[in-house]
Amino acid sequence: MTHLVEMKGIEKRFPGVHALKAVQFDLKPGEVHALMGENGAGKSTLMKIMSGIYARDGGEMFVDGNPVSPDSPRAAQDLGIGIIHQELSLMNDLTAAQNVLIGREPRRSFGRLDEAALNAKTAEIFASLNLSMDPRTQVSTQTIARQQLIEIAKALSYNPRVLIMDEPTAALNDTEISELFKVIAKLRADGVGIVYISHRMDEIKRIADRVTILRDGAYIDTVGAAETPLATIIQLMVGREVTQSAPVIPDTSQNPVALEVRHLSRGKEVRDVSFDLRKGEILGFAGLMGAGRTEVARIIFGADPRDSGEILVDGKPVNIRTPHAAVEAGIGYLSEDRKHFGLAVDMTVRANIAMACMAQFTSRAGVLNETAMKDIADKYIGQLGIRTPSDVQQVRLLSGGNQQKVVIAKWLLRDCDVLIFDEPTRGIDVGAKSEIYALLEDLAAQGRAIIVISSELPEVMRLGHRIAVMCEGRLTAILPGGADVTQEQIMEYATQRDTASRFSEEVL
Amino acid sequence: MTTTTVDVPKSTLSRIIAAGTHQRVLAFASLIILLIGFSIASPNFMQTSNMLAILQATSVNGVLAIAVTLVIITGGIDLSVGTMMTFCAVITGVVLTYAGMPMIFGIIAAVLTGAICGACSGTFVAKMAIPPFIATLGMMLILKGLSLVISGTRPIYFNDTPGFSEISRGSLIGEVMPALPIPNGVLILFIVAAVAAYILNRTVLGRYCFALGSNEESVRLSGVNTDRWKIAIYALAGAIVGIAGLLIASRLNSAQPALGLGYELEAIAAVVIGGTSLSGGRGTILGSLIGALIMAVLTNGLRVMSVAQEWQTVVTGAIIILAVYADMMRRKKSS
Amino acid sequence: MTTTTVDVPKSTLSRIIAAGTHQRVLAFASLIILLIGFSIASPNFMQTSNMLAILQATSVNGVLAIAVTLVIITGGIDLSVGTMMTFCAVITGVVLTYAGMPMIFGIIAAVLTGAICGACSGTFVAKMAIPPFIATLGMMLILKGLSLVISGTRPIYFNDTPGFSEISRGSLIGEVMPALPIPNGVLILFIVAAVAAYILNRTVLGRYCFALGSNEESVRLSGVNTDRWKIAIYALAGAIVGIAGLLIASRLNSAQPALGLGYELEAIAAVVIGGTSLSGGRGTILGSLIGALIMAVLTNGLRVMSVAQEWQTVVTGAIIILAVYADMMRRKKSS
Amino acid sequence: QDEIYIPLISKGFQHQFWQAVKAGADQAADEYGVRITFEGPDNETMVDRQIDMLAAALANKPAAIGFAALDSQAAIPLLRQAADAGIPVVAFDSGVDSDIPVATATTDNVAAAALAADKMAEFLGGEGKVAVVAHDQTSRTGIDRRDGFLNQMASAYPKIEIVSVQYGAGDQLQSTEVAKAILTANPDLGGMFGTNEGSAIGVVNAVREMGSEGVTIIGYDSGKAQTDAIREGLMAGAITQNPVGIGYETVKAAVAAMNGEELPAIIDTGFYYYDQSNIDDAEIQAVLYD
Ligand SMILES: Nc1ncnc2c1ncn2[C@@H]1O[C@H](COP(=O)(O)OP(=O)(O)OP(=O)(O)O)[C@@H](O)[C@H]1O
Ligand SMILES: Nc1ncnc2c1ncn2[C@@H]1O[C@H](COP(=O)(O)OP(=O)(O)OP(=O)(O)O)[C@@H](O)[C@H]1O
Ligand SMILES: [Mg+2]
Ligand SMILES: [Mg+2]
Repeated sequence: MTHLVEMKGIEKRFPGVHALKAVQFDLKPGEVHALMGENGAGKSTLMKIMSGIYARDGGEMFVDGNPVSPDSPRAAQDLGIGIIHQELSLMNDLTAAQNVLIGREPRRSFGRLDEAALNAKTAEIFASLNLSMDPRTQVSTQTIARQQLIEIAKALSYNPRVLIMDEPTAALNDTEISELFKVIAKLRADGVGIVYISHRMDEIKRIADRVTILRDGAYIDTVGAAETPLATIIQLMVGREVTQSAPVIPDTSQNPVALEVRHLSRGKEVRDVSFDLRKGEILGFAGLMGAGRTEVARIIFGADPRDSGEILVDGKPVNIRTPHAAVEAGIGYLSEDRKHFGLAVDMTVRANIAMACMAQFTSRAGVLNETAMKDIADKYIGQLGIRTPSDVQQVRLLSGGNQQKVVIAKWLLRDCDVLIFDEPTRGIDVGAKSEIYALLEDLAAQGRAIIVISSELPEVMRLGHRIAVMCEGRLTAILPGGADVTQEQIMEYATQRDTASRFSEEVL
Repeated sequence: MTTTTVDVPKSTLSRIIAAGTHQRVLAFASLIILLIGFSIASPNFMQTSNMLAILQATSVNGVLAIAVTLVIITGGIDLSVGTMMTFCAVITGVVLTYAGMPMIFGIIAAVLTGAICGACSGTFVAKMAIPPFIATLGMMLILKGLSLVISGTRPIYFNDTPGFSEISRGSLIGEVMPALPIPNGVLILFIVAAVAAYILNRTVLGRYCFALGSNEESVRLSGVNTDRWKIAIYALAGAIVGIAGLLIASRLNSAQPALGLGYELEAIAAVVIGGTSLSGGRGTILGSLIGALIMAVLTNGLRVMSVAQEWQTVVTGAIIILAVYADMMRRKKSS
Repeated sequence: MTTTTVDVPKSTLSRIIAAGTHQRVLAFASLIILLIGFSIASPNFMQTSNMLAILQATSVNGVLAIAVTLVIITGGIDLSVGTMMTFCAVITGVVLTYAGMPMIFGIIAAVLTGAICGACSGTFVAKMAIPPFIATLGMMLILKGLSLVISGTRPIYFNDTPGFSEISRGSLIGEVMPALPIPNGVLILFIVAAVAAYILNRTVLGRYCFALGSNEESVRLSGVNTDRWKIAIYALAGAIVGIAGLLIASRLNSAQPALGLGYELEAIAAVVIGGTSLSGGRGTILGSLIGALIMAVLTNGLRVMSVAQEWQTVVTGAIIILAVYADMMRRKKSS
Repeated sequence: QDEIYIPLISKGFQHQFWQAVKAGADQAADEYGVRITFEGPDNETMVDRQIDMLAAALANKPAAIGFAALDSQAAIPLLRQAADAGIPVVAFDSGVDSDIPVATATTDNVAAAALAADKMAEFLGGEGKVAVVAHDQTSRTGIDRRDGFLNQMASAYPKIEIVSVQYGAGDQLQSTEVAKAILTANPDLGGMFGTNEGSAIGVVNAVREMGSEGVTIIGYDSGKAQTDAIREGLMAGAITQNPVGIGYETVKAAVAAMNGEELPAIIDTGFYYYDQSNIDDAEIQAVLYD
């Protein structure tokens, strides 16, 4: 049968990086073809070549058997190729609808916009995604999860024949993911070819037909998804076996309390949240999208003001109004949004890793000790397997997962007594994930108190010694971790809405 | 994707307002406070004639501020508006006085000249990837020089075109309502503002202004011909500058070739005071108008109070900072 | 986690250079082309005395450009440098001439005044969240007025402080090497540039300049006291402006209270011509220095060629655009 | 309010010349017991800013107005408004092309610059190369002084060659750079004329910094730097107007007009040439400022 898209011998070089080495890839109509590989393997680069953003250095590409070289996103669109990028690139000041239909606004005479039609059309697309969002909401007010959904809606609005999804679910929750999979199933039935990139291994089994594996920029193999065990795929990706150490939950109930949060409130987002965190403990935070977990963390960290409530560190009340004060008090926070809140992407890997600890590398006269910084950066590059030509590479040139590792390195270096990790493994490959889990467990064993917020339930359950569940700004439960808890239990609390909002829902 | 709590009606309303103006205009309060303050400080301030003088003084800077607003929303800047205004006035002078054509040609010449100059800046920015600051700085100097060359470093008077000075000085409204002799210049300012606001909020061009300022790369990746739109936006801004050229020429009944330098800073200041962000993506015409009014009221009020000139400058600086500070506070509270 | 392909030695070298200067300075080529062009056009251009005159002409604007570079790298802008320079000169005049103190106090006064003024701007920007454009526009006006008030709108002469005019006009180098009578003003410019470049590339303060300009929010969320650093950067820029104040006062042997407006635009232009981005996060001192030199060479060259004034302006505008365009092209090619 | 208020709208404010005019006006205001304000735009191109100042001044219902027009036509509607309201207008520094002003207190800049040309020619012995550093290309005073000088040279001294006319905006530093470029381009320059204080001092600075010799400098206006240069012998001489007199006569005429007295159309406040020989004369000292 003819391939929708076929790529052969694709080559791509960046300064200092041979990103793709004679890679081949093909896509049939109506299939979901997963593209797998470690962070920095070259997945996004290959897809950017397919969608006309990068020019290839060598190789051939065919659409419907005809040789093509899309030289712009527009040209790729004309070939029916659409892409959902790994990094969000929305126009923050515009509304959701204005973003979705940018460049294709319904017009009236003289270039006048038909805003009503614009919103209606977008509402339709949102409805097909089962997404409840006012098309008129401004994008910048939305969490990244919801922004990701807008990106998906935007890509769908082109009615592409080939849809590339580069880690669409990294920011999503299980419920949103299953909605997305329904959409994918529908598209597949319509004969659309889908390239699917994800580091969530379970998803591969759920939706992929075939899997192509890249390693170090080289093509490894293409296998059937159904007949290949996950372990084999992982081994092909990583080139070695990944051992999943079984989690051990230490007894921390006698440890002193490191962080105490009392009746924290802020508007509708956070309502009367109280919990304790002991030294040596990892507290997982679960909840649906917009449950308020990020907001709780930001308030504790002083990034957002609170309406009321108290925070105690080591039993003493602290008045934290700025992140600076928080860090001084021994609290660190890794943001869920690395691009906006985690990294200075134009700066080097080294500078970013050192950012939270500059004092450590500064002489009394204020002169920087670059050698010490380099040593530290190299240490973390090795430890976390950050794929970069050197420690002075600009972070923006790294692959998404490697950027995330840089943020993690920054906070590991800072070594705070209380560490809050918000979606720490977003976009990180399986191999690296288990390394990071081990690191977090190490830190806890050393007596650090850790909060892990994650939208991946298995991750929360894997790491959390206890699991806090939030719903609509309220802390609905703190459950025991490990084998004592099931996904169903967590979901029950995560959807335990209070009567007031249920009532208002019914009225509307 | 589960349904989440839906927003209450109140916020829907505010969202509609926000969508219309893209940002609430808070500078308005500062303007009112200034007006009240000056009325108390000086009995002569609140006369109709003085209010008209303030409006008249706002007209040129207001129109320039509107032009600059469009460019700033795209994330650019336009330093050439002052000398471009002069250049348009000089061309009008050439058409009307040197060539002796009828007035309408002079008007067309001004607007067209502005649009062409704007398109040039736009081309430098879009096609040659020159930073807007440099492209328009270059244009500023080029147009300044050309104004002097073309006019022979002499003012061009419009004495041969009776009625030309009516463009700004006459009062159509005053003819209908003698009690309210609002000069045409002010009327034109408000018409330009209304049209610009309409374009900004209701047309594709306006949409791309905001989009380009928000995330140009993403607009480009969506397959929009960003270069073409950028040139169009700069050209539109240029055409509006052409109108400012007409206004000032009419007000002075002459094209003053040396005038213009420094006007760009004042126009940009009005825009920023009005709440438009220099990093692009956000801004309102109404805000810029209010910004221009704040500057005019401030200057006029201090003069009417007979504050010594050196202190006028000090106080103006301080009040600009305070007004914007008050704004920031109110904006913070309201969010 | 395997290691990735290792880069070849050649690019390592270029990367080290890039890391040192944070960006290759390409404006240099434009400067050379200009120098060659003017030498051919006018036989008098390439004399030692004229080269010294160009350097001397660069000194004040160069120092201002260095100050502005720091602020622009943080993503801000400083419109107040021109009038702040004057203000510092006036304060020096008060200390030396009115109070009759020894010269060293005048020097300290200038630098300290600049630092304090800068810290004020910095506080407005950091603590009061006022956009840098407005905060420094306000300061510009305030300082302009205060210079006039303090000096009584009269120049303050330094006739009672013999040696004061040597700060800029004397030549320490010339005393050692009579063949190369480089004025002290130029020497000071290069020292300031070297120190600023060191601070920018080798100290925490410099690191935070770039970091703030790259992504302020992420720096804040790294637990850095961004407010304090921002104020420090503005204060440092102010101190450098104080040095410019000394240079100009020494060169004119007087503090001219009315001077200063317009110098900010020239300084910013030098910075942008030198390849520093107005959106922050990138920039070099060397670039700004070359930018200032390009402007000085251009002005001097056209004057030496006796080009008519109005055409000088036109040509300057065109060459600035071309120089930056050539830069963009070269930068594109090299990347 | 029974206080008599007379606003003076001038062409400038920060420059020494205008401050001296202000001083004269203040002096007259004291003597006649009136209150004055003195305002002017930042530079002499800002015609419309001056009009705004005039409008604000009229809002205060003044007894009379003093006005130094940047462009005499542009202000006519407002001046007419003043005349209609019975507010007498006294022009100063340069005239207004209209019959509205009751009097004009002014210097004949063309004649003054011609005198500068005569003196320059005298120093050069009637031949040589001369350059002009002017303060403005478009303002009335800039044009009058430049053209007064150039025309006199052209008509009376055919052997003197004008090699360059450039403009330094009256800014001392900029004028210095302009003059240095001129000196570079013309190593055999015989003389230079600076058309106002800033320009003249710029020329002096340039000659000092370049160490040029044999350049005769003629300046315009006064100010300490300029009088010092003359005493030192660096500057041959300068033209001075009588700025204090202009200010004084303007207010005096305004008061007289207010009281309905007859006034001469032109009050010529005169100009003088001064050099080392007469700088300390009482007559000259009276019109110098520093
Ligand atoms: N513009 C660029 N300049 C230099 N290097 C680049 C650039 N883009 C990508 N690279 C490098 O190419 C390699 C492949 O990157 P790519 O983004 O394709 O990885 P990926 O497989 O998508 O990884 P991830 O799972 O982390 O998203 C990485 O080593 C990355 O650092
Ligand atoms: N349905 C929604 N509509 C509008 N805003 C929402 C919605 N859901 C969440 N938000 C916004 O999200 C914020 C609270 O969510 P927060 O980011 O703290 O939740 P989270 O549990 O971390 O979820 P996420 O998985 O999205 O990060 C609030 O500021 C709220 O405005
Ligand atoms: Mg990727
Ligand atoms: Mg979150």
